Amino acid sequence: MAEAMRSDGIDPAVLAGNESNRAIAAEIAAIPLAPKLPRRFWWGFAAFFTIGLLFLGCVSYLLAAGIGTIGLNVPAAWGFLIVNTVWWIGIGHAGTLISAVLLLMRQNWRNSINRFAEAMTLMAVALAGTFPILHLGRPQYFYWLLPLPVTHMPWPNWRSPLVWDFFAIATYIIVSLLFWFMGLVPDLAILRDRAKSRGKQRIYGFFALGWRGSAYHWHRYRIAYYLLAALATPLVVSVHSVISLDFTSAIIPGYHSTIFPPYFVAGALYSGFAMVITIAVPLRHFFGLEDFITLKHLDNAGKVMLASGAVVAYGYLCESFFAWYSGDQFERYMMWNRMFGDYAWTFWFMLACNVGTLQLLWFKRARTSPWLLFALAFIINTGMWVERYVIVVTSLTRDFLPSSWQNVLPTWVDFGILFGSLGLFFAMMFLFVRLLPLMTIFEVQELKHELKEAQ
Amino acid sequence: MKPSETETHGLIAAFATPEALMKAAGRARERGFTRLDAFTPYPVEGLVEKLGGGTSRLPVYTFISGAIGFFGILALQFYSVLIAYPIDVGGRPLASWPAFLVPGFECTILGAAFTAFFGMLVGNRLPRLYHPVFNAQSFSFAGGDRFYLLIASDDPRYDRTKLRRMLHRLDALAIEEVLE
Amino acid sequence: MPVTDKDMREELAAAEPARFWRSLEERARTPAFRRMLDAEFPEIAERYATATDRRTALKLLGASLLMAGMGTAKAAEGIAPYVEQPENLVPGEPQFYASTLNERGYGMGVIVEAHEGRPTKIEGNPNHPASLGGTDPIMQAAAFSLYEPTRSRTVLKGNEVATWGAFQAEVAELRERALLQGGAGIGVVIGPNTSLTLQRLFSQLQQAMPALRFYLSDPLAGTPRPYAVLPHFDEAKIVVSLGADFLGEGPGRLAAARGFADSRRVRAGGQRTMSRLYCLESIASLTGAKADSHLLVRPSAMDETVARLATAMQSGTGDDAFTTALVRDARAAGNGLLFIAGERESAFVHATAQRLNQPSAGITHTLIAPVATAPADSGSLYDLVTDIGVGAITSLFVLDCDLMHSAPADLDVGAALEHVSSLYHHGLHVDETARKADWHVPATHDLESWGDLRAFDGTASIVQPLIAPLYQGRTIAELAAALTGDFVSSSLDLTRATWAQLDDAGWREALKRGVIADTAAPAITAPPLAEIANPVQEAAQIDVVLTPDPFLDGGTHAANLFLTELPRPLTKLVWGNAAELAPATAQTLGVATGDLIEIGIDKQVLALPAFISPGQAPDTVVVPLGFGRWTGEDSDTVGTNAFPLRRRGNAWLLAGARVKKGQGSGRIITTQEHHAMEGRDIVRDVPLAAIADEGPSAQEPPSLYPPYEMPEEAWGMSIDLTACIGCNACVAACQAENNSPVVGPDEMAVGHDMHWLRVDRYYAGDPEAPETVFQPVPCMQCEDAPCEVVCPVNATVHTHDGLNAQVYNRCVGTRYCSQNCPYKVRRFNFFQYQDFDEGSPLSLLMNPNVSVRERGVMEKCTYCVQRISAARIQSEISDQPIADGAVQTACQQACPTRAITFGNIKDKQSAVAREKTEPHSYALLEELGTRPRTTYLARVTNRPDEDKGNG
Amino acid sequence: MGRIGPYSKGNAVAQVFSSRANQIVYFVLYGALVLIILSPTIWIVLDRSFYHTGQFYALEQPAPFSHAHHVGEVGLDCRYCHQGVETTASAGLPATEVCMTCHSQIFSDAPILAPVRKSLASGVPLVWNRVNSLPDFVFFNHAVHVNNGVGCVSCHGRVDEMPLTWQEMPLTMEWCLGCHRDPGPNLRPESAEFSMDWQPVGDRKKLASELMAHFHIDTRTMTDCYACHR
Repeated sequence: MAEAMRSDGIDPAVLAGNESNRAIAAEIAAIPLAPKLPRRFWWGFAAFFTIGLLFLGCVSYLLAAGIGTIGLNVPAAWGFLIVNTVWWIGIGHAGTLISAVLLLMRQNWRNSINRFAEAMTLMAVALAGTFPILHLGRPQYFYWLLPLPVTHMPWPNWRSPLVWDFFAIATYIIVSLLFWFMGLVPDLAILRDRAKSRGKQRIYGFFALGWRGSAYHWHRYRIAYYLLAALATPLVVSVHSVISLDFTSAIIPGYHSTIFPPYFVAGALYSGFAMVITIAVPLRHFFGLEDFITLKHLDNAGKVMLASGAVVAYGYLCESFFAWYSGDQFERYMMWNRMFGDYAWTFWFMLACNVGTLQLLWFKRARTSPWLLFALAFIINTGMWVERYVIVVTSLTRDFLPSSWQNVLPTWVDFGILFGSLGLFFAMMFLFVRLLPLMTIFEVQELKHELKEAQ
Repeated sequence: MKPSETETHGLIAAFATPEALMKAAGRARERGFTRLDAFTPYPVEGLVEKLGGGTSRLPVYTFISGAIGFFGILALQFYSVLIAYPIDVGGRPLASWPAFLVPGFECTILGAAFTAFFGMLVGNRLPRLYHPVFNAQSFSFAGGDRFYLLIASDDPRYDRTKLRRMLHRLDALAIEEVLE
Repeated sequence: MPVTDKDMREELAAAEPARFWRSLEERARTPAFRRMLDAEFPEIAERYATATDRRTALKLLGASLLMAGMGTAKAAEGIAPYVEQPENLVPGEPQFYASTLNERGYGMGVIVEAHEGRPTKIEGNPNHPASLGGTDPIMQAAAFSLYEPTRSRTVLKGNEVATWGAFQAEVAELRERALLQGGAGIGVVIGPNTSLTLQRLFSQLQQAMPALRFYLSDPLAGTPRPYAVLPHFDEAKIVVSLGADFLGEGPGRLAAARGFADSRRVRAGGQRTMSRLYCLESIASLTGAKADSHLLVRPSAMDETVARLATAMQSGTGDDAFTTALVRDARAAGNGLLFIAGERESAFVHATAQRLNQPSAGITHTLIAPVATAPADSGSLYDLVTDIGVGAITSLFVLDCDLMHSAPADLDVGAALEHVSSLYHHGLHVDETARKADWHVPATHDLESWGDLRAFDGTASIVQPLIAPLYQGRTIAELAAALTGDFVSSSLDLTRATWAQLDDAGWREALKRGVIADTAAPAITAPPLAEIANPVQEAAQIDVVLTPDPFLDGGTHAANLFLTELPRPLTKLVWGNAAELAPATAQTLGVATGDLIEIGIDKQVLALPAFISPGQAPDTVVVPLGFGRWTGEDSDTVGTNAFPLRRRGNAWLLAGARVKKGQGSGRIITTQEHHAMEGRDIVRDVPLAAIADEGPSAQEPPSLYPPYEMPEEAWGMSIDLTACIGCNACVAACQAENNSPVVGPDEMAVGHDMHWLRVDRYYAGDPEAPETVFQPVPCMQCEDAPCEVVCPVNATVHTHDGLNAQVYNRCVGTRYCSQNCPYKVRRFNFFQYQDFDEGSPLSLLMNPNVSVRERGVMEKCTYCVQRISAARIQSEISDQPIADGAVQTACQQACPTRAITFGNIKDKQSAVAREKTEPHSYALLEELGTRPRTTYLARVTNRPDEDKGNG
Repeated sequence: MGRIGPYSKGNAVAQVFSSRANQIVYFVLYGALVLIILSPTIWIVLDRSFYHTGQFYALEQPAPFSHAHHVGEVGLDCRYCHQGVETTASAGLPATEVCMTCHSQIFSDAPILAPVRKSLASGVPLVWNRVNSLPDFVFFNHAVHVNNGVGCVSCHGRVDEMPLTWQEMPLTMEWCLGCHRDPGPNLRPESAEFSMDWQPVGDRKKLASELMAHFHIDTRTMTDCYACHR
């Protein structure tokens, strides 16, 4: 496989094989347009959807019976649901990074993976958005966080990080959606014109908005697309920073720390790319897309993980160091408790997953052997979830007054919602793969063209 | 039978490569055609300039609406804490502006993003589900390997037969009249 | 119904079960309540109509309720006015009446607050010697036990519902027969009771039926003595407790606590000396926790230790630090010496104490004749069983006590009761004894009955009803009267007759003041007791000693879940009892908290979960009594009943008990899991000697934020940790005042407790002889409150008088405020804890001035804002400023030692402002810059080893 | 005679929508746009509509009691029936006996008064339907308002002109706050507290400030949450 990056910054290794544009279009569009997909696809979907039903079940139970059904008490009034929020939002970040940041950096290798990465973002963020609402004591009133012209007059408290979250997450969902849909329009046009049945033509055609690839349209499209990318880039950094403010602006030892924003963003990319790999590896395998999602992609993703992971590890280091260096007895005790207290195993498990396994990524061998990478990604995502658990829960169980110290244990509802959300996520990914082109056809074609020119 | 010029939207020619299309477009411009359009499966650098377009105020609008988003939400926040309902919250000053910047930032992005996206649609007059070029037999977006040049029939120098000949010489793969 | 704002309607819909109601009439529209009424108010229905005295007014109220209940079909909110406006009852205005509560037979004077005739809150009666304005948790819980749902409601014949009339007929017939043989064959079992009316009736009964026999069932009785000691702490320089928990138990404890605390209230301005408390004890107690010097001895070693102490007092040289210091101080103190012997200590200890007290008699204490709690020659339970055995008793009246629960193991009361041909039971619950009975008559609650009781010092006071009996309850007096052949007199008549010497004016005065003037017992001089040489105790490897639970009183209040859920002052245990033992003892037994411990005597074996409780004597296992009592079909039994461990002769220290680790583990629920301060500056100590040297208290930390103007009062609180004895009265008062729910064991176990105010208890020093400190923690009402900043919907914000307000109807339940509260004083409704759909009478308990919170809402202490706004409204109306002391928080009012001061800190003359300028005043976690409005006065210690010049 | 190369073979005709599709789409899009812009306005209006606040809707009552008659024509003082209004939180409803003090003499057998007589005879209270109903988490106190210059009319309207009583004011938090922030204009001297037709004479502003001073009203604490919510 060609190693040297070319002077024009285009690396042939990102598009193996040598099909014509028509073949590319055919191959990618084949999946959504195929009359039927192999049975194992649907088995996969069914499996995940069943787990997804668990989510719906537990959520309904939670809403009916009350927030007391999940593992919370008074020192630790936040639990799994908040952990899930932070985790899912983090995962979302990879998609935006790939599609926006890499676009601005003209990293063409993004082209074949940005579509499903963005889809992943959307679904992750959509899920993440539900948890804070479910986590309310009276979810029916969540809209009181908005400034509304109603007769019960008090306004939202603009100083509250939760209000910031509300704005940040909402903005993030909307912008990602626009960005994703914009990228889809030309491809939908392709599907429209490739579709055989009238129905599909009309449906895809409707969403293609009558795209016909006029040069003038492309011109504006390009500008708008780059604008959105330019807007999404600071947004994606801001979102997880704002999430981290929930903690940093609190007074609790273990929350109140200035390192959080960068360290959360890095963590987000870390887990996000892990999730990209978790999805990409099976995809390229089952749909024979090795030509589009090449080892080069995996290699690059691995490198990004290595970098962001290193930052996260640095974050852990700083946190402990500052706890010790601050000389603040509460901070010190908190850190000591994290390492050797009742929840110590979570801390060490986190280190093992996020810092330990990370070391393998130094080796190209590891970065380019898909299924090993897949395994690493899985472990790292678990570790990242546990990291958030360590931050959110263990800090709370040991705060200022020993009299109120108390441990908290999750209930089956907590686990139901966590695993259910995973099921729902993958089920939605299956639907996405079935209904929409999982790569940006026109960009791949463009890439192809550029490569040809370059030769 | 031939359709009359009034019923036709224009003449469309398909080319195999972007280069061919560029060449054709350039030639058409030299000949003084003004009502030109081109259709490509993916953006082709410099094509729109060749056709004589290529300026957009979208960035300006985007910037403006971003600013509106920012100052709008800031105004709302100050109004709500200073005028509408001043409350002592945790002993913090009523106008805790540093806190207000966060929603400010988010709304900037939101406003700008909306304009960038919908501005693009409006500028391109999209959605437009029905369009004459779709009537062309040869016109298809499906393959990604066809590049079309359209000369609209309302072009002052529009002449079916001459055009056919010219496009022929530019080795168009297919030449066809597009009905309204 | 007129459509209100959409959200508010949702809110109402959601809040429906837990509605706060503006007046009882409104409350009465809910069908549930109506069902309750129909079931529970037949009495009122039948009696309502005549007369115009206050009591009838209450009946009228009841009637109007009953009727109001019928107007429920309407769509609109129905509001029913009275038919005849009862005099001195203004709808919406609370009424206050003086009454007396019965605690183990003694009178505790109270002032009861009632809303539209519903008693809702108990306060202490400042005129009453046993209260002096203070209360204890049991008194606070009285209103709860009034509405407690499992109370017995109807007269029962066997299991059939009968009527009072039928019972009277039965008694009349029995009486006819009995009179022929002078009442032979009739026995009457009573619990301790100081009521003079009862004594009058009983003596009448004895005259009428000389052969009739009385039996006293007092499972918690201590060592009998021919006198009672009334301590004067103001005179005592040195107080020595010989196993006496004078702060924690006994009918005079509130008075004692007040006197003791006042003798130790040191202020820069005023009093500069404080008494010193030496405590010799084997069971960790509130008194022990306040001791300046503390010696733990296992119960079996008590007598000899006391003996050694006595000799040391003579010789003037002690053999350990404790004794040496004590002897030295005793010399210095001269007549300012006060020895108090524990209720349940041996006769020897009492005799010794009395002898050592002789010099200071009349100075540090006075002796009075003990207040009679039963007819003179009452037999014991053992006599009863024997008498039944020989057939001397054929018909037995069990008045207001549960023999089956409190019977010792070597006494088969069950079998005995079987032999009785006709058994009559009278009590608040259909308990095990009632189930054996042929007849059961529900007892009235104190708040439903007329009567009289005497306080620890003999002062008599009237028990005055606040509401007509909810059910078919009768007082003991009415039963006794029936036996004497008086079937007509109401308990009011009977009581009035006892106090015939009072003219109507005097009677009204007695009702008004809550005490009957000049009824205190005169001082006596008791002959010295014979000091029986201390009996040789066979020293078991581990002593097992029983002790009454501080709240359940040997089972009397077993059905009162309010008390069951109240943290025990020292262990912080709720919902059950445990075998409490010191860490070292636990090690020797190889048990950890939660492991089962098996305590065996003869064939009897009892398994309880162990609970490691520092402060218990070495090699001692302490088991609280009062749990495991069954109180009716729909009640569940809490904890383990330890009475079956008892034997004749050893009621408390169980000789020959075997203790070993059992199999498995039991459930331990405690509200505080960590007992050390982890070296944090939480509870501050300052030695008496040092207090003068300290400058004025620490100034507020600097803040970046501009100060807010406080146009009105600036409310603040100061809590004196020296005065606080950790009795939990404030916690109970807070719960009763603010409609805080009882959440049940499962919720408590996962940390969902709902007590707004908690008393933190920390141990310091050697875990085998630890120092115990208490710290009440209400909301600190921080001026720069962390909780407010993070609430996204402005549900918790600051008011202009500096309160950290919590707006329940605005709260969406993010719980972020609780996260960000360094003191963790916020409580969250994880479930719908307030549920009235059962039609439970508890719905009558609610304080109408406090919102009842719905599921998913955060709640917290707001300095009893309802009381503040009441005062504010009065001042707005009268245009007079709110006077200092006009607003009392519930905790402050309840505190027996006046440890809590509350008021306007802007007014430099106010009590609280002065407290806050004390040198030893400090704020909790002040380094966080939250600027709490609640501050503490450091705990002033007076340890013997601190003596520098003073002492 | 356009040569259709082999390239376009097998392609479906790209035109999948009829020319009407555009109009439909535009109609829908513009409709949505308009709706989005209008929705806050709609909300604002609905939330304050009489339907929502329940104003001006006379409730059925067990006996058709007319304030218009008793206050307007007979001229009874408010306090004759609502005795608590000056001293307690709730103004209070008249006990049946109060009605009967007059109606045992006049209209003593009028059929419409049958329910009242029945109530007195049977002791069953009349159950009226609450007209001015506040949510249960709002604590309103009549005494403090009446004693500080807020007249009955200010909130209850001209009951002397209501045959059957209705709710005159919105009773929304917004409305309450309006007055709590600036009570001046709604104040009246003690003499006029219970007057139905009192009209301020002279300079309104001056009178307002005088009354504010007279009643020692400090608005700063009047917007504290616990003034109404406890």
